Amino acid sequence: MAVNNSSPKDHSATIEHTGRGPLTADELAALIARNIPAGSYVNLGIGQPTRVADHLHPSSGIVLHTENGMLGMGPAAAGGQVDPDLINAGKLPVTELPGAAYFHHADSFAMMRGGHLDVCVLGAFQVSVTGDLANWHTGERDAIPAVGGAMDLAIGAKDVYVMMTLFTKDGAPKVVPACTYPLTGVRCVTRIYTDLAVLDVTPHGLVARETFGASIAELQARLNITMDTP
Amino acid sequence: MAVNNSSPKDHSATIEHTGRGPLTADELAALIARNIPAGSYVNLGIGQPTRVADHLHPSSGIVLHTENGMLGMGPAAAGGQVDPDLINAGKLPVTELPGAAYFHHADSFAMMRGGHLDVCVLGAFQVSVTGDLANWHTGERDAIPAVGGAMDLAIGAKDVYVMMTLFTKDGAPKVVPACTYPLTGVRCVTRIYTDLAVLDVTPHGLVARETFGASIAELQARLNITMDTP
Amino acid sequence: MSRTLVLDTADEAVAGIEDGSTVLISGFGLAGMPFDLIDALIRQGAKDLTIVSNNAGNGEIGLAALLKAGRVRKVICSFPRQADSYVFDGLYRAGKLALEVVPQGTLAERLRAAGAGIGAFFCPTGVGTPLAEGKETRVLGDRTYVLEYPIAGDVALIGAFKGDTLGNLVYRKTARNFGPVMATAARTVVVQVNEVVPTGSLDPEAVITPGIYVDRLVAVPARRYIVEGA
Amino acid sequence: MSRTLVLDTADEAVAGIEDGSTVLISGFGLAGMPFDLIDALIRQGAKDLTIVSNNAGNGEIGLAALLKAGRVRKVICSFPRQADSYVFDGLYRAGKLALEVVPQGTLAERLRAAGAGIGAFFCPTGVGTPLAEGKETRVLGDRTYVLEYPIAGDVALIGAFKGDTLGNLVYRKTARNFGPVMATAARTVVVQVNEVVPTGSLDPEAVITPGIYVDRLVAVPARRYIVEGA
Repeated sequence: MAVNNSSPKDHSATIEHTGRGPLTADELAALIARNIPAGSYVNLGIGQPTRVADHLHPSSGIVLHTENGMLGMGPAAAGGQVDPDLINAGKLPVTELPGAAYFHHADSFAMMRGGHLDVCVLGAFQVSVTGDLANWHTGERDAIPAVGGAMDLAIGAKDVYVMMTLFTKDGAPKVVPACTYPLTGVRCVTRIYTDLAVLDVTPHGLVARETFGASIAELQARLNITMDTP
Repeated sequence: MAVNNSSPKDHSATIEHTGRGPLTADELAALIARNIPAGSYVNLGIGQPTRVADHLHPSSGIVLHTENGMLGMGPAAAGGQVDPDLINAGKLPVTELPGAAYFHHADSFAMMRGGHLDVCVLGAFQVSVTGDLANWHTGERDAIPAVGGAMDLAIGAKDVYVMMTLFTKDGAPKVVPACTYPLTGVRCVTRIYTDLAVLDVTPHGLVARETFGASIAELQARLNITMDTP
Repeated sequence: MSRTLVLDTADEAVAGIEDGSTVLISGFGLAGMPFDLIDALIRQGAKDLTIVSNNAGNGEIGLAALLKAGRVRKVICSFPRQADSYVFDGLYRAGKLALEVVPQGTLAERLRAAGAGIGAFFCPTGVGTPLAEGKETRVLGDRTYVLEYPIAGDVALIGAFKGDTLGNLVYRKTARNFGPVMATAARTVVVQVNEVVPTGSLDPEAVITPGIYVDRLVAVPARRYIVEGA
Repeated sequence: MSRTLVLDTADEAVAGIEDGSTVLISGFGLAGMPFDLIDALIRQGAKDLTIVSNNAGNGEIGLAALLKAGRVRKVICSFPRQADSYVFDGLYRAGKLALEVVPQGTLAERLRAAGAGIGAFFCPTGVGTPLAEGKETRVLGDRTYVLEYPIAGDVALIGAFKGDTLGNLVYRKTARNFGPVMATAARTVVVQVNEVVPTGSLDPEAVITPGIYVDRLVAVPARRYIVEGA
């Protein structure tokens, strides 16, 4: 994990790490882990966001929530640790840390909907410049719809971080003026973590905090979106 | 406890126990206790209804609910049994039976409001012929209003039994065409247990099941209310 | 004499479930799924069922087996699409199965509402998304909410850990999930546990589902099902 | 590093409570009342408070002492009238205290709604009574409901039994009452326990209030308060 801080443009403005390539998925996970305040209660969505857990230091006191009824979730279970009654939201076997607590689904989602989680980290298909999130359905007519807890997470946490690549494999922007995929939540995303940039969603539009392997100017041009600087 | 069954008028109709006096409070409590089906979950209101507990046989499997968060409430605590953390809805010290369970107030009243209790027994100032209940406020302008769990109990249990005298000390009827005191609940009472008669509230009006020390005819005249027979 | 019947076999436990019933089935993936009760339900033969469950079955066991047997008309769930949900997928694509997708927390809360006697509630989840289309909305404070209605079951089939002879239940780790809310939300609640223990042997402070909610209880051998991925 | 602060004194625990705050206070009668936190709040000096609690104080201790000190502008409760609630009675009759009476279960559910992110809910309790006057009603199915809104606190003061250093709480018997819902419903949650235990020493299956809800925790000596009657 080595973020190249060699070419910061301005200490109080966007930091452009142009002297390096885009972040790997692992580097992105580590960056997010570093940015989560110590002592936070955090839900990590299924898929990529799960990786953030690998970079959390126990000393941070960060407590993980899994919406299927647990606070104090530990790392993935292996071998003899595997207990079919102890799984995460992705239905993979996990472990329990000291100080864990179990609760039922209505209580778990009351915790989420009631705004008690500090941060959730979600994957996304698209995020709009106003923070609309599309991450549950690609809009294909024959797709089987399956939302799970995505909509609850989107509107529930105090801070909703999205973790994704900035462009699809085909090069299409995933940060867009308005989502074309079915929405998960409206104006819910507070920060967008991508391989190429970290963007804050503010009432005044997107604010670029850092870029990786690209300048703000390049990204604005590729996305055809105007960004502000901090 | 001796209910005089010597003068039943008709086995399939109202049983008029005219050869005896009105029921004492203790006899009334015993009668209610006998009529609660075995295995029922029951809430006994503050005051007179609490006496019903003294007449429940352990073999009946009746489980008592107290709205301050407990199922499996046992008899009043005495001496060294007194635990300030273990009280009933009247805030008097009680005991815990094997198989008890504790829960918080929202869960306790969800249990009640959701219709899971089989029977509650409540005191009353007035009950109307359609089952409206007035038991929380006498309507005096300078009285301090205090409802507690009365309204929740009134609308919650599957069967709401009222336990009271049929007339006030001044001789005013407590079963009335329409309540003049502020209501606790609308059309919620299913049966009225009094010293002089047991009345069912049905969609067709009051049905007298039993009378004690008075005939139906006398009671109808005193109450100025028409009753049906079973 | 408890109101809860402790039965010898899963077949007795599911007796009498009628065609056309709405059946709540606990579990998140395989954790907490009442396999033995579902297998018994397949033998029992009820058809045209509406199933309410978080997922729509895995492989060909549990809920998937019930679907495969052709007994289900409609599934209400949050996440039907899983790696091994091919039975559901096939029936759905063939038009043989209706589907209502509900956000996971809204599903839990609608079940809770049914159990708690709440007529409807304004929920912030899903506002502005396809899952809120056509639903009543209201702005309260600075937020928009959508009106959601209770989901009640005719029957609930629940997997728990231990139960006492009064029907008090405890669960195990994240297998708790939907069990406690579903136990409040159905007219007839059927529970399988790994062990029925004497009344008085569960800690009253740690009972999760009080016996008042449990109609039928059956002990079945613990089954070490296979953990799946998302 | 937990987000929950374990403090040495009740005075530190209540520091910063502002004039005009809405303060949720747990307890049913004396059971579960946070005496030491209330005494500290009196010393702290915040005034013009709105208090949400089931009762309105007993004798001259706890909530009654706070009322007597003249710090309270309004009380929201279900049952202000008790045998020894003379402090409340006097202030109320002198017009020095506003009162909102809420049915007990509705009070608990409105607190839960605040904690669970529910915007409002249709409740069957109190329909047709003076406590529903002026409120929006709706017929759903065959029943009439009244629309009830959340009650959120700026601060909650809660009495629990034990807490671990992460803030996980367990309660004791019927002293649990309003604690768990109030812990979800305030911006700052302050809890007194008889003992702070090491994280990992509470059974994760039996934690009633997970640490996510607890901001400040202080151990105080157990106090054997006197049990009162209704």
